[in-house]
Amino acid sequence: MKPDLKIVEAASAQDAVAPPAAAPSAPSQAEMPFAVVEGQPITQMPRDLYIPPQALEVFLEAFEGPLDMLLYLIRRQNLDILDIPIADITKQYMRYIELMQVLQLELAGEYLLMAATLAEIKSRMLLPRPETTGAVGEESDPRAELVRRLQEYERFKRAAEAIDRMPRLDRDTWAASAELVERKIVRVPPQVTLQEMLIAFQEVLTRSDMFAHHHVQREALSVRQRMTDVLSALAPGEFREFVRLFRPEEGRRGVTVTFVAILELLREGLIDIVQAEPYAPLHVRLGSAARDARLAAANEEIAGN
Amino acid sequence: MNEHYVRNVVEAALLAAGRPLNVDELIALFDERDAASAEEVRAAVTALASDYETRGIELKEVAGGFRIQIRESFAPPVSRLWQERPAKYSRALLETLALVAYRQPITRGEIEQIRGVSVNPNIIKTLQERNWVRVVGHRDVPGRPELLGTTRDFLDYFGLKRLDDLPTLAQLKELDDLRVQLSLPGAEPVAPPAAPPEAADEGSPADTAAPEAQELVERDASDVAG
Amino acid sequence: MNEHYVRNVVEAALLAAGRPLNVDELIALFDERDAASAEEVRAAVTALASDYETRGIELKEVAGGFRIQIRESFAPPVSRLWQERPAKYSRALLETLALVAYRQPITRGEIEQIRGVSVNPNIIKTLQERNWVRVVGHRDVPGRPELLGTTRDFLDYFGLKRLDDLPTLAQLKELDDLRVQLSLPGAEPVAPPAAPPEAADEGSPADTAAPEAQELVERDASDVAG
Repeated sequence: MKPDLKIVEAASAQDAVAPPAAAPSAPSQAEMPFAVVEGQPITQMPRDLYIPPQALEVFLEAFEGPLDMLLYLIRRQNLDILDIPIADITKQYMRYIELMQVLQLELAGEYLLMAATLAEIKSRMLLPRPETTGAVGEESDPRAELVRRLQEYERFKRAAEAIDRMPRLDRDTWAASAELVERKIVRVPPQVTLQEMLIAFQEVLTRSDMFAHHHVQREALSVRQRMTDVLSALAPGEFREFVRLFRPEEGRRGVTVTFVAILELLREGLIDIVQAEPYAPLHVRLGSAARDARLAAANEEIAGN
Repeated sequence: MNEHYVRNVVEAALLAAGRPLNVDELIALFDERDAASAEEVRAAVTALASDYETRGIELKEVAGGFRIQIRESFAPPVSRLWQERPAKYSRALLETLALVAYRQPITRGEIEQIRGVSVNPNIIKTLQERNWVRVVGHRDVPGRPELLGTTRDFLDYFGLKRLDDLPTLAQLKELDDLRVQLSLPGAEPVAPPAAPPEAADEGSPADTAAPEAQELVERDASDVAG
Repeated sequence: MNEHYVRNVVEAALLAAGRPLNVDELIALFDERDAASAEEVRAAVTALASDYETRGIELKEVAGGFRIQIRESFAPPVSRLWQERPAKYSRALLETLALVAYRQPITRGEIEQIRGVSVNPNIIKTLQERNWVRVVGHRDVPGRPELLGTTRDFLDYFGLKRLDDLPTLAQLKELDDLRVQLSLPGAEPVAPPAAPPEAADEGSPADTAAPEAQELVERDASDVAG
């Protein structure tokens, strides 16, 4: 094989058949120092290795496409990416491609396309170009587009390496967790605003034409509430002194409200008012219907226990 | 072995493992150079356990070994992580609640009569569970239906001192649009303490749906933007 | 709220959640009666972070919120918990991920253009299955190709708070910045006669280049050495 087919391996000889991916990507501090001045390598200590044909396929797999391979060729010779000796690189690139084809390796179309691109650049480089004043503009360099693509690709190749080095979960760190043995079910009740409820009420009123009833309109809500309060104050089967239902500290208005509430409850048959004899104190108890129901409920409870 | 190092490794491993670890597994964390004995590992476990005594976590020995777990008394707040998103009450529920408030004591049948549709028993149940509505008696008619009234909790939740603070029907009638007219006499339509901010726009379905959609949008954006 | 209680609840919740929790989620752990403010929650997080400083765990803020995780220096012993080695990702996958991360929103075609090879659909699928990458829209060109972007899970997985925390992408060296001489076959790259003063150093990239070029050169050296 020709020297061009040597590939500079940082690894030892027995690693030659191992995926050469290690060569482009894994930096090794031990192999570190060699620098380049004017394209001339100063210190060069790497072991050159021939690629055994069976390893070539692995070699090819180590590249992420023609840009990656081209970058590798440039980097391994420490060439300035901004000043690629296009003829040399093209020659080397073509040798690899030819060899791969001889070995009948399946070659992605992108590799052949790159070969054509390189050949085209090479031929354009041969053409005379008009002298411009001083520096030559980027546009007139046939390599410009290729260089731009190589640089762009290299940026993301390096970014990928940087991402791979970033500490990540399940490799460099793990989320700390502790067992919650018994999870309590927490249900959050919906929130309601008064306004929401009033809007709902307004709508139901509109639908039911309750507005039409005068008595409803005039009815004080305090009476309604007091009706509820009086009912709940009465225990089943128990008489309660009528006067005890009133709270004088509420004043005249409160007493009136309670009185109206009691009358309304009486009218609806929800309470009974009894008097043992004339002028005896009045007593209030739950109306027969309410009383029976409550007693039944109480009995059920007892039976249930 | 450094006692603190052993303890730190044991703690980190127990928190990373996601399963209980026994003494052998804990010993195996240390390589030959930094070998830790069973005694050292046990001492580390004991030290951690006492370290956690004042905390929301505890170190427990279970069948598979040692495990760091959430202390049972901390289960209620921690469980809130998985709490269901509060749903919204249906219009039917709100109407029922309003009718109980304004027309109490009232039976389910009477509510149905006014609303013109049957009342789902779950609505009454929900209102009772919330402790806003309770049975205050029974009406003296066949079937002795339950009479429903509102509770003290109901008044407290809506920031009312008494039922009278609710606007009268006449006032309600005058308020053509409650959505616009916000201040009601006596009853300030103030959102309860924990009410979500969107409550001010209540009543317009498009508005009520918006916050969730908004949040979704925001999440999407943050996903992209990082 | 009792400061210790808040800290204990926050710690327990972070350990129980199985995902990062943000301040709002932490506040929501406390009910109305035991409400904790954002300041209290933040103070608790800070206290925990400093509490962990001497330990094998640390409190890290990532895109999704706060997370308690194993300190990187404790990875060697802790990784012994698992037999299999952590998943390695191919260069193709990482390069694709890098392009999505730095160039989002980006189409598959645009990725292929930069990488110079076609992208295996399995790579995109894997990235989506890991929930690192997702479709964020479609480019308004024929075929309406999918636009890809990274997710919050991606940031969380790599311990980032936001995309800006990704390592800075190397700058492109401009071809004419360095006044590269057209080299005809066989010709040495010599500075043109009319070249400005700095051209005298041509050929030694380290001298001519701006800081970012310097970085590239250093990287080149290590690359070649590898």
